[in-house]
Amino acid sequence: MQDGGVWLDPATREALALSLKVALWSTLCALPPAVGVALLLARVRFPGRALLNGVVHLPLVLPPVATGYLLLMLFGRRGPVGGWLEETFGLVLAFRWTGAALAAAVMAFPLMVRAIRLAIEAVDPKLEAAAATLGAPRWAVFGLVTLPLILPGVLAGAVLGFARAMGEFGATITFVSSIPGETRTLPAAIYALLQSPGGEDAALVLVAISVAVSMAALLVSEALASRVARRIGAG
Amino acid sequence: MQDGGVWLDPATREALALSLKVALWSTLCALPPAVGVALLLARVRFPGRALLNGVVHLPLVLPPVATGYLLLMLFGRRGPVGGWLEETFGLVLAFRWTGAALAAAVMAFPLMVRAIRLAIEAVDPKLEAAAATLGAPRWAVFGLVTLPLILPGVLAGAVLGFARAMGEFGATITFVSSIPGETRTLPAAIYALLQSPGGEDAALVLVAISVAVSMAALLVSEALASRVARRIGAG
Amino acid sequence: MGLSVDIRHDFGGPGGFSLDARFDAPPGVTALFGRSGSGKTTVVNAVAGLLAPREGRIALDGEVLFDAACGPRLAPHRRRLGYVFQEARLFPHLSLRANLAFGAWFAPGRAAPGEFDRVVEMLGIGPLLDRRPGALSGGEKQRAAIGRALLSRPRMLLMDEPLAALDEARKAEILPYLERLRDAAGVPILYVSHAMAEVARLATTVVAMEAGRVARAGPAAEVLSDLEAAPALGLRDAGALLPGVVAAHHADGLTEVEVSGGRLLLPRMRAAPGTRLRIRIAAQEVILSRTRPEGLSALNILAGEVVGLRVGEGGGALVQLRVGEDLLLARITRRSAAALEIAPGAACWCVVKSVAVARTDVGRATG
Amino acid sequence: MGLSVDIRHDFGGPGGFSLDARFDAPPGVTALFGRSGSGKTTVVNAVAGLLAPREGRIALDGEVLFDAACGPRLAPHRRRLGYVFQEARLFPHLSLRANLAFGAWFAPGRAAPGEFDRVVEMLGIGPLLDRRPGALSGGEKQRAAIGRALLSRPRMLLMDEPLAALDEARKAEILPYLERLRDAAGVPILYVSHAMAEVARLATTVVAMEAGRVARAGPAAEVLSDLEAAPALGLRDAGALLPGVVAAHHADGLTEVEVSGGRLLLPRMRAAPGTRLRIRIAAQEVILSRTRPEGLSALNILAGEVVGLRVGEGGGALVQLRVGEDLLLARITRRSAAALEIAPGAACWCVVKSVAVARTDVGRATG
Amino acid sequence: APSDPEPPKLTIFAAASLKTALDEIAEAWRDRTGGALALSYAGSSALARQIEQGAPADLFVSANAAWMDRLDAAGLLREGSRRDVAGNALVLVAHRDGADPAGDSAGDPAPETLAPGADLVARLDGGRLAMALVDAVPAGIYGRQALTSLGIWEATAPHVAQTDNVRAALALVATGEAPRGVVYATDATPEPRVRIAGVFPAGAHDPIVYPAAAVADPAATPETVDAALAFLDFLSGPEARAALTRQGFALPD
Ligand SMILES: Nc1ncnc2c1ncn2[C@@H]1O[C@H](COP(=O)(O)OP(=O)(O)OP(=O)(O)O)[C@@H](O)[C@H]1O
Ligand SMILES: Nc1ncnc2c1ncn2[C@@H]1O[C@H](COP(=O)(O)OP(=O)(O)OP(=O)(O)O)[C@@H](O)[C@H]1O
Ligand code: MOO
Ligand SMILES: [Mg+2]
Ligand SMILES: [Mg+2]
Repeated sequence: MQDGGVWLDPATREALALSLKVALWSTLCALPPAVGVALLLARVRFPGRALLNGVVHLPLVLPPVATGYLLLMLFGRRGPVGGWLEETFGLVLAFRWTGAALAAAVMAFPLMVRAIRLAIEAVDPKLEAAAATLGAPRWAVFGLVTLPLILPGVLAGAVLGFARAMGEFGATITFVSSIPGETRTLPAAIYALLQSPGGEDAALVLVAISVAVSMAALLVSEALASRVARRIGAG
Repeated sequence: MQDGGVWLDPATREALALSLKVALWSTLCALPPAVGVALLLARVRFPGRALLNGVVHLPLVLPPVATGYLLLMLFGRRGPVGGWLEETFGLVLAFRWTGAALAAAVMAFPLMVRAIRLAIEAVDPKLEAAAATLGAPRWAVFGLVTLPLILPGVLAGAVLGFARAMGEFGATITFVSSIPGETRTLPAAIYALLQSPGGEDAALVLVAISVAVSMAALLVSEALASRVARRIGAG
Repeated sequence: MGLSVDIRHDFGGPGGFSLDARFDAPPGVTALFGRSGSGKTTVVNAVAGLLAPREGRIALDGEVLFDAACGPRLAPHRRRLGYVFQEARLFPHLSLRANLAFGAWFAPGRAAPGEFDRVVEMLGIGPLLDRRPGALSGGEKQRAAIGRALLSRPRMLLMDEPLAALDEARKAEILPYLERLRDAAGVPILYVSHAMAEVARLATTVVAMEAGRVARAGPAAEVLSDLEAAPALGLRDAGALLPGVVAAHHADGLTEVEVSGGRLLLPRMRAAPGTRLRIRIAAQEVILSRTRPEGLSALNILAGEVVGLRVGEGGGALVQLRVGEDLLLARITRRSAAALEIAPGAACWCVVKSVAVARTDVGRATG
Repeated sequence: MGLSVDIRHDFGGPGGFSLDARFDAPPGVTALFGRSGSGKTTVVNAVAGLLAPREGRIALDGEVLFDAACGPRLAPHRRRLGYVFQEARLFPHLSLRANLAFGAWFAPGRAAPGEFDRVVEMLGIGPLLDRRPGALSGGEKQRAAIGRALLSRPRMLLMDEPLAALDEARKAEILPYLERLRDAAGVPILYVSHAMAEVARLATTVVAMEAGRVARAGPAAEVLSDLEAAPALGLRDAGALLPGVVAAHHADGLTEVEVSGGRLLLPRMRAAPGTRLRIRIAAQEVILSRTRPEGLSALNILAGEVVGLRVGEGGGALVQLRVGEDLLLARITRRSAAALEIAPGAACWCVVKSVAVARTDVGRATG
Repeated sequence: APSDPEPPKLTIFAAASLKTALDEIAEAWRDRTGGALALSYAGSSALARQIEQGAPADLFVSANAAWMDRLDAAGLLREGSRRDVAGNALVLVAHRDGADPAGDSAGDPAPETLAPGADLVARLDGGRLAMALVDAVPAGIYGRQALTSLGIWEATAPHVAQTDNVRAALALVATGEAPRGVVYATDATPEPRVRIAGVFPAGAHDPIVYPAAAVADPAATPETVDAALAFLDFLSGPEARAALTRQGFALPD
């Protein structure tokens, strides 16, 4: 850190940019499957439903390090899924930012699913029935009625997921390490600073940046949500 | 670990019991304030609302270690809050399971608040208005109408919180360290095992236990939730 | 005494609506009458405290409930008004029984013994008490909502089209109960309805609204027999209110009622001789004749004198007649009016079928 | 052809309800009539595909929509039935305009040009198009729900008390539209209503339900003039349907209609001479006389012959008369029946006021 | 050599406790060779496992010989490249009360050398002894060895508060939460809120060494291998040794 403050410190900027990229991508990519799983759990009774529910919650229950370890075993280059992905699609997750996004997505997934599921369960099925009588096939009922009505929940899920992804550390560093510019997110940088003598002050600066970013995301999401709510509510 | 398997290993049993105690207490104690904060955020427009919202989300955004540090600073024996608590109520959090519960509660808090808030926002204010015209004062409207209607959300929040508390590790170990029988929860034990070469198998056993417990909690909560939903819904 | 409303409010948004309503509702039943979208529910919401008007004042029995300028803005639960909403608004998580009991938990004093059972019986919802609202039919929900408001022991009832979803038979069971409430218990009622029969039977005061404004307000008997008000209330529904006293019950199932202009034979009613009634005679059910008609199945023939005549569009005419001391309305064709030479001062016989006066048209007179 | 329903279903729970309904609804308007809780909405839901009955079969125009045993269970959106729900069920997140357009997005073919505007105009919701349902009055919501179903170009309409929340004037604007739909567009309608006037005007078929069972079903003219069916339909609402043809319009605002038993003068109506009509004559608005009455304001006096007599409780009697080729009902007191010596075969004059036949009582005849 | 046209970029997996020193050394390496370095700091266990899973690391610097041994046994290290690059010492630290925030150690009592049988518990004054996890994290393992060899582990164990890393143990003492802690000298020296209260006699625990090695990657280009070996040499060179010393590390014999 030379003169000019942390804002100019390229390593910090790199970590911040990476964190944002990872959090955004993980949120965006996890959202559609989260909606799908939430729909499944909220609406469909099928064998294995309890199991799916359990698996979704796993990353919450396990210490992040354990989740990271499992990810490493599965999605590592030598892991069964990771190997297959690399062979079939040429998609490498291990030690890439894509892997960090995967880890963040996995950790955020249960939060998203819960929020969206709650919203789905609050939708009046009578409205969906009304849409069906008007000739709307299932996908249209979902897209035109259910989805707009659960938008606040989806948004809440996205915010929770984004915040969690911004803060994700244990699973990420265990899975994809902390490689500058590739997988060294803000939390990993904070960790590294906290591990070295005299790093606390620099760590505090990173914490502040991280808090500021998430606050901004929160504010934006709240504004969006209240707009959506106004549309649905009193209208 | 002697012969007889982990089930008989007293250290494991101790960690499991402690994890359960910590998770239960943290969930129970965090739930009422979570409901309160969710109500505030969902229903009241006041200056500082955005700030409160941000503070609530902080533990999600920060790496757990950072949260642990903050807790240590505030609630440690020499911390401003910790010292006051000890002087005034004789309540010591440092190195006690109570501190672990606090850490778990803090980490779980944003998840609870979000779930409950979503549920509150889904309550039809017309029903609350109807209750008021029937003579119910505010607290009664809350207790007799709002609360029962948001019960699924409160339950979802509790489950999320419990699961998160079962998995909490970083903030806990930083705040109250890992003292066998007092603050050494399952995740701490899992972490310890994963640190040493060859500890993986034993760690997997603990992971399995942890998963089993949380699955059980999930199943119970789902059963409860579907009962509540049946009462509210088609009835 | 009674309810006094004087409020102004605007809804923003596209095609915004603005309300400017001022009327006094003395004790008894005040009917808010008006077309869809004329602002009836908005007024009731303001009285209940669910909407704070931009401007104005609402008082009940001398107590100011709301004053936009400076006065109090009593919270809804302190107003103790039993509100039957246009949509039932039952609590979905509570059984019907708990829904009905809800208001009583907060009402001061104790319920009259047997009140719960009486209301449940009257509404015919006894077998449904352990169900949740989600498992009720539309009309059942509406009945439950009426019961819930009644059982909250309110000092005033606000009823927004409470009987719209119900069949005639059920209405005929509920109306007398509301009458007893009005007369015996002295609970004032603000009653929104599109059904003139209900309004005429219950209302002591009529407030007709048009596009957010009060078009006509006054005592029911006066407004309903007013030639000028008839178009606002709907011609088909025009009809005067005659006060009467039960004179005798006859063996063949008819009840004789004395009105100022003579005696009417009406379908049997459960009311002791001497009971004071008010009878709605729909204008379209009165036949006029210059000579006393004979041999008709209609039993009631009253002598009257034409007071006013209003010729409307579409071949119809509304005739106002004095019958004894009261006013009667008759709706006839312009052709008949010409043929019979109907003009103010003309003497006429008014033919009213006994059965045309339906049970729902006969109410107990107030006080 | 038409709708054929034959279903059984049970709701569990306290005071459980069981449905056993079987009826055929030929093209035209089929009125489902019955007291609150008799199972009307349940039947409509089953037809719409929102409820799968435990047992039975539903077919429309020969196509099986549902067969519990083995056949198809067509999804609601494949049935293309426009359902106006008892509660409006508008989409809260969409503007009124989008709500109205919703069905059209999925309907095959193209809308008739100007259809949207016509429906909006008829329902009087033009100024509200940009609002969301949350900002509408009860009646406005209901009108929007009607519009939404109409604009989905359904092959059948299911209407569950669509006009209950509306004022008479508004009803009078909507009913002719439904008639045109029935006649010109040939869209069959399953119509739930408590209001006999609506039923009588629209229905070609009447299905009366009682406690989950079909008490009486048949062509409207037949059921409504049936002495036996009258109690089930409600005595106050009894009244026969007379087919007629517009003969002439008179300068004084009356329209002359030829019925099989003579000519009736009715309030002017917009229908070219030659138009076939059906006119509901409410039983309680018919006065009988053994001699031809003179000098009455009532212009319509038809000769008839008593066919049947049904003496009810409470001093009333229902008389069925043949007037020309058609049947008429008259409700008179027992005392009058005795005085006039009413008995099968007796010749009678039937007095019907012109204005007693309200505009809503006159409908176009089917086909 | 600085004249090389484009030296390959090296990825180094290193124990987090080496961060300050290694950052400094990396800077020097860049200045010297122009070669880029990516340093991934994390726990030694996580890094070792990642290397097992094919992580793109060219070099591994561990805080723990056991994990290096495991990689060695698995044949994941370049033959002959392993060497110890630094050492460390274990110290007993005490919380320094607010009096001297500057961290001037002048007023501190001189550190004692802990003798066998020393009554550590008495010095805790009812508080806790902060250590890293005693059977998982290197600093904790060494500490336990030391106390055991002094014969006071049994007595002290019930009073130990274990943390997931040695820095967290230090934080407990620094905040005054725990009166005493066992940490590395490298952590203790720069922390003003603690003072070194005791040192352990030689031989009380295994020597604390930081082994480094080049990772065996059959796909690696010869240039990369050369650069990795060159960096290893640089790590043992005078510049690196100076940096390590500045951060309080001992140097391997
Ligand atoms: N989900 C349910 N569970 C149990 N009973 C039900 C359920 N839904 C309806 N019922 C009962 O079935 C009966 C018929 O209901 P339905 O809604 O068909 O009546 P309806 O004829 O439409 O009455 P209304 O005129 O009041 O709307 C009612 O007694 C009702 O209580
Ligand atoms: N929140 C709102 N925002 C804008 N306009 C509103 C709002 N609520 C009601 N309105 C409008 O105010 C007018 C009066 O509404 P109100 O509900 O009082 O009518 P109403 O007389 O009760 O009608 P109905 O008989 O149809 O129930 C309507 O035109 C309605 O569209
Ligand atoms: O550098 Mo370590 O492996 O976290 O003690
Ligand atoms: Mg209204
Ligand atoms: Mg119904």
